[in-house]
Amino acid sequence: MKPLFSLVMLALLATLSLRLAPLLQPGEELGQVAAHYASQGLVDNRGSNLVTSVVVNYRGFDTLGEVVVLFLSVTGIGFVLRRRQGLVLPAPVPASELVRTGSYLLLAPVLLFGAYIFIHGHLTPGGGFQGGAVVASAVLMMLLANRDRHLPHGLLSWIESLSGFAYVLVGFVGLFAAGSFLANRVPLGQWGDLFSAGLIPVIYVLIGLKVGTELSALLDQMTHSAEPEVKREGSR
Amino acid sequence: MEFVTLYSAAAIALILVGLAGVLIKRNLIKMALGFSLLGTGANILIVTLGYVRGATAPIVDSPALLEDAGSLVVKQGAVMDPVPQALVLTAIVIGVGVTGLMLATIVRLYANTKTLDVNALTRLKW
Amino acid sequence: MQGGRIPRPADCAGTKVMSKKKSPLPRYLATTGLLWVMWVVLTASFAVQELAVGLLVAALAALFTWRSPRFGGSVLMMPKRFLYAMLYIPYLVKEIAKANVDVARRVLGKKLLIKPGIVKVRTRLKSPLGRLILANSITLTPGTLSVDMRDEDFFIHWINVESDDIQQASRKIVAGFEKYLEVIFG
Amino acid sequence: MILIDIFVGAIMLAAAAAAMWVRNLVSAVILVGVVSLAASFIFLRLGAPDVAMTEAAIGSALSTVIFLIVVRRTESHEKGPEVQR
Amino acid sequence: MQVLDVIGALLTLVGALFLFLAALGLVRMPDFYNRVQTGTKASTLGVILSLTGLGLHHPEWLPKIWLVALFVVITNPLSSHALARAVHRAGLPLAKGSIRDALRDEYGLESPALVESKVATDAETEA
Repeated sequence: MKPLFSLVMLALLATLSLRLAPLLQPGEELGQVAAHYASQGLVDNRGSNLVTSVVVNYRGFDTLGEVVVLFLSVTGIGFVLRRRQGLVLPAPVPASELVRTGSYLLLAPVLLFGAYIFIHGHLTPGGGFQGGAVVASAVLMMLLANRDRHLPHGLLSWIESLSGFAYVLVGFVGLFAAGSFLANRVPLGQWGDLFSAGLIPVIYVLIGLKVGTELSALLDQMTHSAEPEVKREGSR
Repeated sequence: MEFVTLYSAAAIALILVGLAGVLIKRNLIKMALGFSLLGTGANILIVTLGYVRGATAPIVDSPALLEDAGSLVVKQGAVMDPVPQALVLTAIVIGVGVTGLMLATIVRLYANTKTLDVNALTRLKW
Repeated sequence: MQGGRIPRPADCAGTKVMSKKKSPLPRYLATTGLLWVMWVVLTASFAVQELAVGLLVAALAALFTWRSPRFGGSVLMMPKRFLYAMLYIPYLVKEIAKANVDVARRVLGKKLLIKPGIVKVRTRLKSPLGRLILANSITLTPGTLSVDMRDEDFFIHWINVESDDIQQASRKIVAGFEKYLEVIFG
Repeated sequence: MILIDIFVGAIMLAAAAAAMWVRNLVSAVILVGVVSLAASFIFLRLGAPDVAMTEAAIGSALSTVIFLIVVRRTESHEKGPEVQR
Repeated sequence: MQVLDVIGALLTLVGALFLFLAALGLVRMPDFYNRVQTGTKASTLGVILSLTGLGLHHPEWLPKIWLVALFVVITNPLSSHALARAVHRAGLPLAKGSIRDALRDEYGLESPALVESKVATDAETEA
């Protein structure tokens, strides 16, 4: 009964999308708002990367909301997977010494690379979200190579909440300086310099820290939280 | 055929494949994978909507893209539409958070019921 | 300062040889310096702003790993080690080239010329980073792949086993690299 | 260039279909990772390097790992007869 | 300028050939360990050559590209080591005709789940 219904729905959707597909005409000129963002973005923000201008400035409030959604989902994961009392975790198979050494060797360069990505978010492709993901993958490397270790949760939650708080504070700077939340009304600097584009790099660094810590917390919860007592070995 | 059209068709097909997985499969992890495919397809479709013929990526790193040297105004039609890209950028990040939440629920369900089959989870059925 | 940082490398298994009672500052500075060089390569710019931010970021990133097994540190400060490190690179390149000719011969040949097996070899190297580089070099050179290591013993998958004996196999596989690495990592 | 586009699109769709098809969940997860990788190439082709980076870092690295962790914790094989297909 | 471009294109071509060899090796070799062997070596050199070829087209990218190559040289063998070790621990036997497995002889198979398949590995003396 149910599969049949699903198939009918799918067929319906397929025909619908076939009918609608010709309406999607990519490659035409931009809408009014998008045209303004594309042509005036450099005048308004002085940052080479227009996507960053949109994410952090024009749509900065949305991004704040999105970071909050990410935070909430990580909190939800922590809530769903919270450690059960008194459950003893079986010892995981330790990684090879070479892998451990390699992970220590690569940790600092990968962290530096993540920082490079989110510091240069307004100049080159990349930014807080990508840099945060790179930082989290460095943390993931450490977690997988050293299964017996846990992250310093106190430090992480401090970084996470401080950067979130600072994001809101920076928003208030805009409110007091220009009368609207997150307005970019500080000296913009020279196009192409590192210290340019006003508040954009500041906010993107904060987003990078916040996303990095949140994704790290997510990975930590997935790898370390209470494991159900299922078969340990032999599973691939 | 232009390659954007090709890609938007591929994106629609990907959405359908993911949706088929979500609807037909009974294994919870397969359903989560289907959601992930669905999300990827939707993201590609949104980005194809921002494609502008003959434009470059929305990163203004050379003066050649400017209208004239002094003004910092970017030429009409010189760059892609940045808005869909910005939306998709955040959507991917939110997507991984949501997927994580979904998978955490699956892990917890498995710990309690020892099954990944949705049909076996009849307690919540309506 | 490093109290609650991610993992404490000092008690990482296999880090038997930690630095003696020396001041940690030179090592920290050396790590920072290496990371700073990496930053400059990444940004490809010598603007003052970039350099300053890079120094800050490098110093922060170095806080996470400067105590880990012999990272960076001493290699740059002793001319002899540096010289050997410089000599090691062409040697490795030569070995990699040989390895690839070997791979091409085996893969393209009509008949598979292989006689595989896992053999045990022994190394004298103590430093974790030295062992890492040794294992990587073994993997990249003709016909060998490091599968596992326990203490002093490496278990090598050898595509064309020439000798089953530990001594002989060690001489054939390890000795060439060890000659350099022993000097570099002390 | 259009040939490469067709190739990548075909790879992506084939990997997606195979991911829904195979019974081994580890293979399915890896195939979804392949889809993400192809998607990230497509984003690059569409002039969205930012999105391509995000998709490569998050879609094909982090979420693949999360899926693998979950598969390891539950079961790695999809059971039962197919309902459809 | 022109010469550099030609050299770069040639290097990229050679690199692509080595990557092809790596793929071919994956098909031709008899078991996992031999496949990883050929795959790692050929793909490392292939990637380095292709990247360097790209760097010769854009000389200003060369430092960055060598940084990437350095990462590849560190991580590629390391990951195949991790793979090989995990696979050996999971109990995958060597191909028929292998000389010996010193690791198994000394420590045994770690994973009891797959011990039954051990029989297949005991092709001891076959030259």
